[in-house]
Amino acid sequence: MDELQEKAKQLLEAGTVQVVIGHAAGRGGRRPVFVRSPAQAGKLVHDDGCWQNLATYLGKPEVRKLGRAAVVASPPVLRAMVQLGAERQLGNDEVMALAVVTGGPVRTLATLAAIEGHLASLPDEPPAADRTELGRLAAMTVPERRAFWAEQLDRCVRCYACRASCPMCYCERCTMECNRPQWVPVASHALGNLEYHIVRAMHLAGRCVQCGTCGKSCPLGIPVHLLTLFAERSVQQHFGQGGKASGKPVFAMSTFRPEDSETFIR
Amino acid sequence: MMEKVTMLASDTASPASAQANVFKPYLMRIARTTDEAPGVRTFRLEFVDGAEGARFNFRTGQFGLYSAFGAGESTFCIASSPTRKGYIECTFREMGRVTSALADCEVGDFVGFRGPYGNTFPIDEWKGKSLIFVAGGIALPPLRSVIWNCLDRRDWFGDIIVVYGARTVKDLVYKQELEEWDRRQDMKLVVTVDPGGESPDWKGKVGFVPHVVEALAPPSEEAVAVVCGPPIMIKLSLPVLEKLGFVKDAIYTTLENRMKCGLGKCGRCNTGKSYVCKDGPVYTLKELETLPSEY
Amino acid sequence: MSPEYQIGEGSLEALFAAITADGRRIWGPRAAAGCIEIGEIRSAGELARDQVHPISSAKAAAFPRVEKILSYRMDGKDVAIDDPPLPARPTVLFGLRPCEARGFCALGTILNWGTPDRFFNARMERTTVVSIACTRSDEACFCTAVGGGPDHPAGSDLLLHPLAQGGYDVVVLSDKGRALVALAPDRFEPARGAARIALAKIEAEFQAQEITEQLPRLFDHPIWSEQSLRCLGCGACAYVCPTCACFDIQDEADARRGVRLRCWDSCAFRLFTLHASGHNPRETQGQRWRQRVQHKFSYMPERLGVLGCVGCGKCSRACPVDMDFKEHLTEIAKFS
Amino acid sequence: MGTSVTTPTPLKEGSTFEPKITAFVCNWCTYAGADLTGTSRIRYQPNVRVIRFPCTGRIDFMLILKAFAHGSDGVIVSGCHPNDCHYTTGNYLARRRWIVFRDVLEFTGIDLRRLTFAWVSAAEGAKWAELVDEVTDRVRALGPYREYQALASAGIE
Repeated sequence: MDELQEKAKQLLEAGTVQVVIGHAAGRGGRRPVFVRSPAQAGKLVHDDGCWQNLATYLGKPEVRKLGRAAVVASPPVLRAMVQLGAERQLGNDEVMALAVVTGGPVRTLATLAAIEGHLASLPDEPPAADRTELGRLAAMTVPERRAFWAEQLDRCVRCYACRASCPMCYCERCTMECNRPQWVPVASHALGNLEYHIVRAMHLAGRCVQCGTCGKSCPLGIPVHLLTLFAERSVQQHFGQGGKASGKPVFAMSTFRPEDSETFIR
Repeated sequence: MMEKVTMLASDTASPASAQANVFKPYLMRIARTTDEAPGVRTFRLEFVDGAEGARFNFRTGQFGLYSAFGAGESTFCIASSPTRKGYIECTFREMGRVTSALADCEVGDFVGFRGPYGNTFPIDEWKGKSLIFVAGGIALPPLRSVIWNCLDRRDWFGDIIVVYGARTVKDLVYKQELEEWDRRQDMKLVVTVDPGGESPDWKGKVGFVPHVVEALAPPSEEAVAVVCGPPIMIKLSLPVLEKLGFVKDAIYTTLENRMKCGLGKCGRCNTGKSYVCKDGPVYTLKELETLPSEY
Repeated sequence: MSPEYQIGEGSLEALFAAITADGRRIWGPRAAAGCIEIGEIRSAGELARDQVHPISSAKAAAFPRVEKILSYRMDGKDVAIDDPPLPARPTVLFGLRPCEARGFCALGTILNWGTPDRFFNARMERTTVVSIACTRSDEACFCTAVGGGPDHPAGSDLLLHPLAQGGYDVVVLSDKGRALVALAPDRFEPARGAARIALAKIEAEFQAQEITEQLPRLFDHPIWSEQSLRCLGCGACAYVCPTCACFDIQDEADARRGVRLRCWDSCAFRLFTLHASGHNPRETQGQRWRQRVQHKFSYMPERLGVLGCVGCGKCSRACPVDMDFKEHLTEIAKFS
Repeated sequence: MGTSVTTPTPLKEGSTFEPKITAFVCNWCTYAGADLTGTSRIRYQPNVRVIRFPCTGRIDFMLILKAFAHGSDGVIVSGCHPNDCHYTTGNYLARRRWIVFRDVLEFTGIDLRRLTFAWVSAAEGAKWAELVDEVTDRVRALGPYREYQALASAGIE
């Protein structure tokens, strides 16, 4: 039994938590699993194949019903938990984290405050492959990017796997479902898809935890995560690193500084 | 055995080019509007194409999809009686995108209607029986069609009793008809409002519908009960009726699941093996008990 | 069924050219950003053939994700309703797996239940389905458990069997298939009994009948909430499914004109059944997951006489949290 | 919101395309400024349709996209100068959103030359006229924004 399994088992045995949310082996890859007895703790795995942001489950009524949870948490999961806490979706000691980094030690963090402290030493940035891809897109001309996104978004069927897998998309009623007036077209045509993905990026700007789960969840492999990552990067570049890198959440889009600067307003 | 690709209707019948567009509504003109209660309106709709109107038939209990052009379609029952020809009526509460667009319409405006869809109240089978109608709030419209239908065939039935309740006096719909029914000697109307919902000059009863029905104790022999209302009212009324001796297949209700097509295709109203738009919306309590409680 | 023809690998390009010259568009599996999807292909070279399944569904050829079912014009208070013209563009679906082709049977049955669906039928009348028998399968496949198989003919107009020497044996299954052969008659040679590549072996781990029998008594069982605990409630499974036909109807309009659109929808969405009052008959994900299974394996067989699942496993492959349909169904079938 | 805006009469010899410009402005500064332009009898091009909001902070970024989808060839968003907001901070909050929104639009490949942000105070009648003239000329040169308008019907079968 490895360290993760051991720690999960202890938490369950002690009754500290009633469920450990982690990843287990699935068909070919990894899948989220809800371990509810010490005997099942051996199912837990953590490696690079575990890409779902498990913080997404913390708000689901079906999961909340299971009792207090500990989440097997990579850095983006921890960031999501802190941000959820800041947005009043999660209480300070409501859930625990079993903080993991591939190949590193497992740390038990019992409160959001402890998670903030832990995060302070970790960089808040997207995975290297996504940074490369963002760079590639940034180097394109505007018409090239238009063509790139037109082709990609044309394939979107609006299954909302991106939204459903995102820990920060927890709204009970999403903008997509606001229909008085019909704000964003429901239909997965070109306009509906473009507006949906722009709205998603804007609503996640300053809140995105840079896990990339939305893109990996897309059944068609559309790199929708690049949009949210880009919006997040824009926020960080214009308004500073803020507190997120230090583990403290920020509300970049609901605050301002008088000295915010730009060059485009006439 | 070879499975066929396009089975049933299209396979034996015509090519697609000869098939009608089942989503095409009739164009209707609003002939009359009535404000029933806060946010609740009744439309009287006439067919713009008189020939379509002359061909149109429906039976009590059926529903249709009403279009507000520019906003979409919404599902309501046909609230008028099939014995009243030349128009249909619907009553709706302003709730969402379509109903608020409809609420903005005035006399003379055009709306769409497609239907009638669904099954009906089997009033032919009720001949010789007494009828008690139990309705709550905005759920009087589906019963209004059948009540008028039965009143227009008054000699078919024994006693006709209507128990109707709403949260407050303001929320009672069809106030003019309630007065008319109240004046009639050949039926009995009991109107009630929830405790606290009465106005100073309220002359009707105060109390919840199930309690009123229980106190009224209508005879259940050779009688049929028709119940329609919010889920909680239905839930509490059914045991009362059973206690009074109504058997499960003499108690009728209508379901109001969300629908988009009305044709059994879009999948929304599917509840167990039943499609409310095709097999319903009218169910007996006996039938209802065979369905999962997904309504 | 014995093959009438065989077609050489080298003749595919000419066949594609003949199809295109006839004014038909060709849809089939093609490579796209990190996956194989169904889309328009212009040459045989673009046709992807190594995958078990493309991720997206070919149903879009006859049941598009957004389709116009009505249009109207408004001028002040006046309204005029227009029937949209029937879709006219003929399509050849090339290189589907037999299970996906079979999906059109269920799809057509749902959409034509009671009243014919002219939009689906018009597209289907103009669609020719060429499927390729499976010589490979993966862990998500379970066609043999639901009455299909790697060379099941239902729903296909032509069925191709890969030959060891390259190229295909061609089984003609319908007049539409025959008409396609007639587009390039000299490219189809009489079948000579050349050695075929062996079909994929797909063990049936359950039989659909077992599920159908189990479902009524499992309705209130905790298995639904248990299996669906990790379900995120997205529509990926429904949107890649060859038989999922649930749809939404949406109007898009400005002050002068509007269209009424039929759009794909999914029973996995919370909003699918949500009433305007806020009441939701299927409030939990467990109830919605149960609906998906019950509908396909219990309600459809009883009401429509057809199973709502062809065992392609596309839903399992598309699911971001690995809701493995075969695994879940096996669990249900073996429940006692 | 509809597309029932009428095509204006061409102003210039030989030019057939006249752009439709939608301006989202705040009530307290830019709307008053545009009013001043009129009362000062300053002439400017009539291609702009002004939509008045209480504050720039109330101008949802989606409205800008809606304007393009419904036929605008160019969009102006304008309000009070920093420190002058009637509601103290609305324009500061709006500015943050504009900064990120412009970045996101550019990243998705939308032509930013069609979107102009400005501060026009109630005293700047002349600036409003200059702004509208400049935007109208630029968008006229760019031509109709068909690329975006075409999205509204693309993908419907």
